[in-house]
Amino acid sequence: MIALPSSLNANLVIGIALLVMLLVVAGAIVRTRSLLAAIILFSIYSLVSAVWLVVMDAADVAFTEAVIGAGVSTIVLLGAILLTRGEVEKPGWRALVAPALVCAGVGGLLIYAAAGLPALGDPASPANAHVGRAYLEAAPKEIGAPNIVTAVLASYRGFDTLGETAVIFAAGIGVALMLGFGPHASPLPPAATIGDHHVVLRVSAKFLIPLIALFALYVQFHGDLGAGGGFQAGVIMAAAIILHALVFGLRDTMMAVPPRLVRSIAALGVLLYAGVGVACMLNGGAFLDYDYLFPPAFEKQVPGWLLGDPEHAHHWGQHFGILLIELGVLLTVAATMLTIFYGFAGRTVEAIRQERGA
Amino acid sequence: MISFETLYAAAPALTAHAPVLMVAGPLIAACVAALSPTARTSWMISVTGSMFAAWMALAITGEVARHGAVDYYIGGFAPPLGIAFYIDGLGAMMALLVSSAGVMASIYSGHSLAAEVRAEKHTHVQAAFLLCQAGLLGLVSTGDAFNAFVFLEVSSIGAYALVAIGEKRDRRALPAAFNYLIMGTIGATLYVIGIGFLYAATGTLNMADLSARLATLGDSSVVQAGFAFIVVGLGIKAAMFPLHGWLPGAYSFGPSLIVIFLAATATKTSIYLMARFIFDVFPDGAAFGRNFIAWVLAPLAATAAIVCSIQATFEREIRRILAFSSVAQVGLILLGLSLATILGASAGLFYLMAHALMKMTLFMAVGGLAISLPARRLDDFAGVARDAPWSATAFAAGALSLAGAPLTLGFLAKWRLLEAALNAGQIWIAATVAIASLLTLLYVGRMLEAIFFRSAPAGAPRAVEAPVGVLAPVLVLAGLNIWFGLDASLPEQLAGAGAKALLAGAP
Amino acid sequence: MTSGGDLLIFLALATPLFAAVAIYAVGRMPDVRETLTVIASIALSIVTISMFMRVGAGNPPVLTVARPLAGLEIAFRLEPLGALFAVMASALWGVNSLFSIGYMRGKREANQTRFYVCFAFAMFAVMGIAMAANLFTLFIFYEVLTFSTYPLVTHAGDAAARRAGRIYLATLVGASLVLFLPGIVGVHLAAGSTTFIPGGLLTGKVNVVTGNVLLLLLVFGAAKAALMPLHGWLPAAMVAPAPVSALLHAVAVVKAGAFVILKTSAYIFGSDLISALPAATWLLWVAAGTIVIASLVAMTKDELKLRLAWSTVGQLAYVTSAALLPAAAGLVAGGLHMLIHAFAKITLFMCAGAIYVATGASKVSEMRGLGRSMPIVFACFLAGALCVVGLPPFAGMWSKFLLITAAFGTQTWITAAAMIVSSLLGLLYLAPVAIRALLPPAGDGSSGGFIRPYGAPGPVVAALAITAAGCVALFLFADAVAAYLAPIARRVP
Amino acid sequence: MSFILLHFNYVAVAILMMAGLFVVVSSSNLIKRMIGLAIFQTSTGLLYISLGKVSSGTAAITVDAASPEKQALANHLDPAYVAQYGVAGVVYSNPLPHVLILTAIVVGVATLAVGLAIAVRVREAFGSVEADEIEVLSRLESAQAGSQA
Repeated sequence: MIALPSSLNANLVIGIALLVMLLVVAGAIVRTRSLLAAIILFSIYSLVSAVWLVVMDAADVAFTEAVIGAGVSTIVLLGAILLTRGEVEKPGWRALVAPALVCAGVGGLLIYAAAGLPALGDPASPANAHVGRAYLEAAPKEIGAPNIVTAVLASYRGFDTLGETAVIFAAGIGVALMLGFGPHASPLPPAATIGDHHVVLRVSAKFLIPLIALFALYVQFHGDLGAGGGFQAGVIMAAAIILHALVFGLRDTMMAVPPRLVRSIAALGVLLYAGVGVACMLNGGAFLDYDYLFPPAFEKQVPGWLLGDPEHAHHWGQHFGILLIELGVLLTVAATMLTIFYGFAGRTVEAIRQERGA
Repeated sequence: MISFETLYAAAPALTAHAPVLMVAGPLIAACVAALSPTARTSWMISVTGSMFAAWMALAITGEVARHGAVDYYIGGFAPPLGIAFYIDGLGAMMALLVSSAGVMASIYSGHSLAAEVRAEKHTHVQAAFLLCQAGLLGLVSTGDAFNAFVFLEVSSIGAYALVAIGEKRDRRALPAAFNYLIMGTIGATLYVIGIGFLYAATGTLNMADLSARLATLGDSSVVQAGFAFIVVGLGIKAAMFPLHGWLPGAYSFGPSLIVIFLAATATKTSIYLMARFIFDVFPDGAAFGRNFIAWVLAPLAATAAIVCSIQATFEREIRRILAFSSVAQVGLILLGLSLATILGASAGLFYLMAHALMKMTLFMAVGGLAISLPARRLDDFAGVARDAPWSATAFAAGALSLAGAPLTLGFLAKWRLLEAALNAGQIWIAATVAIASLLTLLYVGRMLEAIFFRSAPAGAPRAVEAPVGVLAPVLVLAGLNIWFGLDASLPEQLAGAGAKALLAGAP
Repeated sequence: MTSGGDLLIFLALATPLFAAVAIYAVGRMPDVRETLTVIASIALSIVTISMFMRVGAGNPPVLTVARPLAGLEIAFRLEPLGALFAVMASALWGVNSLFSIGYMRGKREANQTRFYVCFAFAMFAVMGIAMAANLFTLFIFYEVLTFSTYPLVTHAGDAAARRAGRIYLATLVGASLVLFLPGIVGVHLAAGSTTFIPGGLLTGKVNVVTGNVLLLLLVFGAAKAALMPLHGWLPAAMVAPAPVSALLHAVAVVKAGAFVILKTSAYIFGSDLISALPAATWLLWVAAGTIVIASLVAMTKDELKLRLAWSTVGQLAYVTSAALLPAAAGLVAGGLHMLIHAFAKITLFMCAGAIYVATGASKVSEMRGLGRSMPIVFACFLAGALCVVGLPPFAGMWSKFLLITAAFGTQTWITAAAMIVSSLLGLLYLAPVAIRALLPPAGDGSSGGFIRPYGAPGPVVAALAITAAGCVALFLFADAVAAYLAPIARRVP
Repeated sequence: MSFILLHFNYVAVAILMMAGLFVVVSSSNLIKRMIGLAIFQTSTGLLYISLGKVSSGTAAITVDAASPEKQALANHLDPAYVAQYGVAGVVYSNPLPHVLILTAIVVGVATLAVGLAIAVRVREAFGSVEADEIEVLSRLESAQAGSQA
């Protein structure tokens, strides 16, 4: 057993306390029969876990969990219950036997494995000693981005991130295919009348939206220095537009940012990302090898002081590569989040209209 | 005789990048398809993208045959830090299979999609299809365990939505797709948990590195649990009995484009990944691996082969018959692999290819008939052979192959499976194969009897022969079923190379 | 490629296949259709006879068609046994066609075109079986034969026929897939190929255990030979019309089964290996049991065709026994018996058909005195019956003589005893049918109720007379046939 | 005691996963099932992050070795510990699990969106989001298909 540095104990206690909260929330989600309550509890669950992630030094993940788990997921879930209604009925205990057995099996296996896992925080565990440590040592030299998570995400495992962007793109396509077309998804719902009375809301929204967009850009470009990056920025950017839709009505937003355009932007984002990869290839490197993003002859012309590090003019390609692909991620994520929002919100308007008509 | 080595050789510069181009090609094509203005252009892009991938797969296969396994370091980072592609004989075989299935499906979709999905959605449908294809191709070429998960999801998310749009014909597509999504996601998540445990035990995600490090570790609860989670997770994705619940619905109600593609590739790629883990990543020393094969994998596979064949016999809807048959055939493929000999693995892989070919033929032929015939049940297809003789003939070729009639690829596949089982001294596996073949004959007989020998009831809607664009790929595939039945040297070499790659050290 | 031998093989396969297509095409014109059938059978006979000659001259035709997997070929190569089988089947196809024309028209059967098409297909399969150069090719055509005869068995289309068809398919296909195919795969695995080699492919390549298993798989897997307990399909298939029974019993199906067993024994195992395998002895017991039981059951059957069917079960077991005797001489006797029994049994079935079409009588008890009105038919029946029993001057005597001699020679008492007992029983259940019919009718003689005014149709009588004559003719030429077959009993040099 | 404390994370994560999985497989309501799925996926992330935690580590954002932040971080740590497990004098937590889980979270939300979209269409097509009711309607449809002929 390793010697425990004193600071761990504080962290440990906070972590355990947060985990207990998570357990309580999860238990409440299992028990509740109200869907709305379940969704709110899920949102809380995400937020608490984001806090826990900060305690665990996973700032980037915490940020993402907060904007995606507590933000986007909650919005989508709320949209979904608006469109489906219905409450959960309590199933008889017989219906719970098989699920309980399945879960007990999985849980038993997990706990069996947990006994063999290294202690929390063990710096010598295989997980922390092998590749993870190698990144910490190599990334500052090879990539140059201070945020190692970004360096790994965008460069070492840039291909994973390309796949992930493709997943998001696929989700956008999926939601569009389900909800984005057809008679139920009229692209131009009637102008909302509710917002007209709320002058304060409108004015403050007009003020806030550019600020949110600006913050998104900050998160975007600050990604290789601190927590943040294309995903978080994309979601925040989408949030700005969603706010617009909430305050000024979906119709106005759809006029300003048409769904078709949004879907195209999602595709363009992935295209940009993959294009960077192909560009590297055309210049003689491997796919996504940003060192070859620019032709060597071109790169030689760049003065080393431009990046403040005469030794590593080399990083120029890595910097711009990461910047470009993060831009691709931003475009795809923002556009997809909007597509999803449009899909659910467009249906919502339709559903409400039907409800009133009926 | 077609020699494996003489397969296409591309320019060296292209061959060097072929592994990643094979994945990036369809991915880029997906974006372009989504951006394209009309349904027709998106179809052309889809065909082009798939063909490009197939071209690259062919180049890789040739390269692997000439020089052995291909490595490709993405981003220029050597593993275990970077993500590396690793394509050996097995990966090349799978890549060729997936990409050729993609070409066939995309050509076929030109006419079939119009009957099944509104034209405004076509650009997105083609985009999702291409993403699905890119995902599967990435899955079979990556050498990184976590990267495999990402590509599994790239392919799955597209597939879920594509199955769901089958609702235009049959609203039951929606719950089926939802079920597919839930099961698929549970499977993928279990896989991730398993990878997490392996990572905890070894600190790496690269499969080759994992294998090397696992060999130095003893059995630990973490490794065992990791193995269990990976196998169960992939088992769900591979529709391994009894985790196959999602498959019949998804295959029955989805639109033809995705169903033919999934039927030919989706479960197969998961089987591929599972085989990778069982035979490559977990070293032979891990005793529980052997026990697992002997006491869990083989019995379950045998049960699937028997039970699901029986279920198929009692189904009434033609696509459900084919779907249950798929689960049964997955069992046979796994039986071959579970022999854990070169002969067994190569028989299993041979069967895998044969099954992809015949199921694709069958689903395509049924899809072609369904364009004009709003029918689902077997009885509705009574006497179709008279109205649509070409489609019916193609169906018959696929069905005979499925039943293992001599002179078809299916027969050779069964032959090889039997041979491998007997060679390994596993009489009970040979017996299972024989009995499953007999059961297959029952439901194939039912289908052929309805289509060829029964006459349509008076007043029933009549089928019209499928359009040429649909018929051409179907007939090509039907012809291949027969051609390979007479000269199976090509699939045999692919399977042989795959098996050798899979069981590098085994007898 | 030498001297056109491959062309002969091609013709032997193409003639029936082409005939099937042509018959289907002209199905609406019965006269053309039936002329075509007869012409095809004559053409095929010419082809098979010239092949027969070539084999006799030591220049067998050879043809390789395809090689799907390494060591797995679709190839043809004639040898004496196959040549004999091919000639026999093609000749009997002609005779049976003649008979069918009379019978089918006389009975005004439905779906006649389908009958002729399937018949031609079955001949195609038989040619493939006879000429196959290896077990794999043989298996393919063996299955084609099963499926092409299935519509014939269910010809009547009623519930009983469908039930019989189900039993037929289930037994034959089931045995093929579960026993025969694994057996072939096993042979392939043990020897690296499935080619028929004089003296035995497996000689020196398998141990006793494997050899036992393979022998059991192959002998039971060839379920068309109707060895008990896989004999049930044969009596069940009696619901089919008489020409089909003739096809099943004499021309194609059961003969294919017997042929496969002979061929497997001669060319896959070889008599040396057979003598060394205990399974051969077990199988001899089974065959002996089959012989006796089948004869006993046959005695209890009043339905004539059923009685004949059980007789076939017994007679086939003779061939099986012959193939499994630990002496090479048994093979020649078995081949001869296959040929002679074919002629005898087709005569009997055609007689049964003639009686049925003329009088509607199908039970033995209804036939008393009928012989007075149809003397030729019953005389031929008697000839066939005595040939089966094995009395001179009918060819059956020779094959039985050789068989029993071989059994005594190898001290296989059980087989010898079973054959003798069954011959006596045969005398009791077959001969009386004809004799009683030829005797004056009992009592009022009311049983002679003809449903056709002029007795059996001409072609029917002509056909059965030809085969009955064949039974006598073979008595004279049996020696020549035995000499022709002698090479198959050769041992490994 | 310390063993339990230092493995509490894993046990908690296991329970959370079980809770999520239980909701997925036991609920009949499609929306509730998606919530369960989301919990199941999120808790997988917690497992990975637990694995990557290094005692007294800091988030994997490199700090200048001479900066006051670094001094503050290193001050109360055992120098031997830092020398052995630190990089350039600072102990960081493992960044790799963070990267993986970022990806997993995004995949999770993608699945959630598609799943909910399908659920909405299910409701439009069947008038219900209860799996058992849909099951009954589907069965009925299959049976009707059987009796039409």
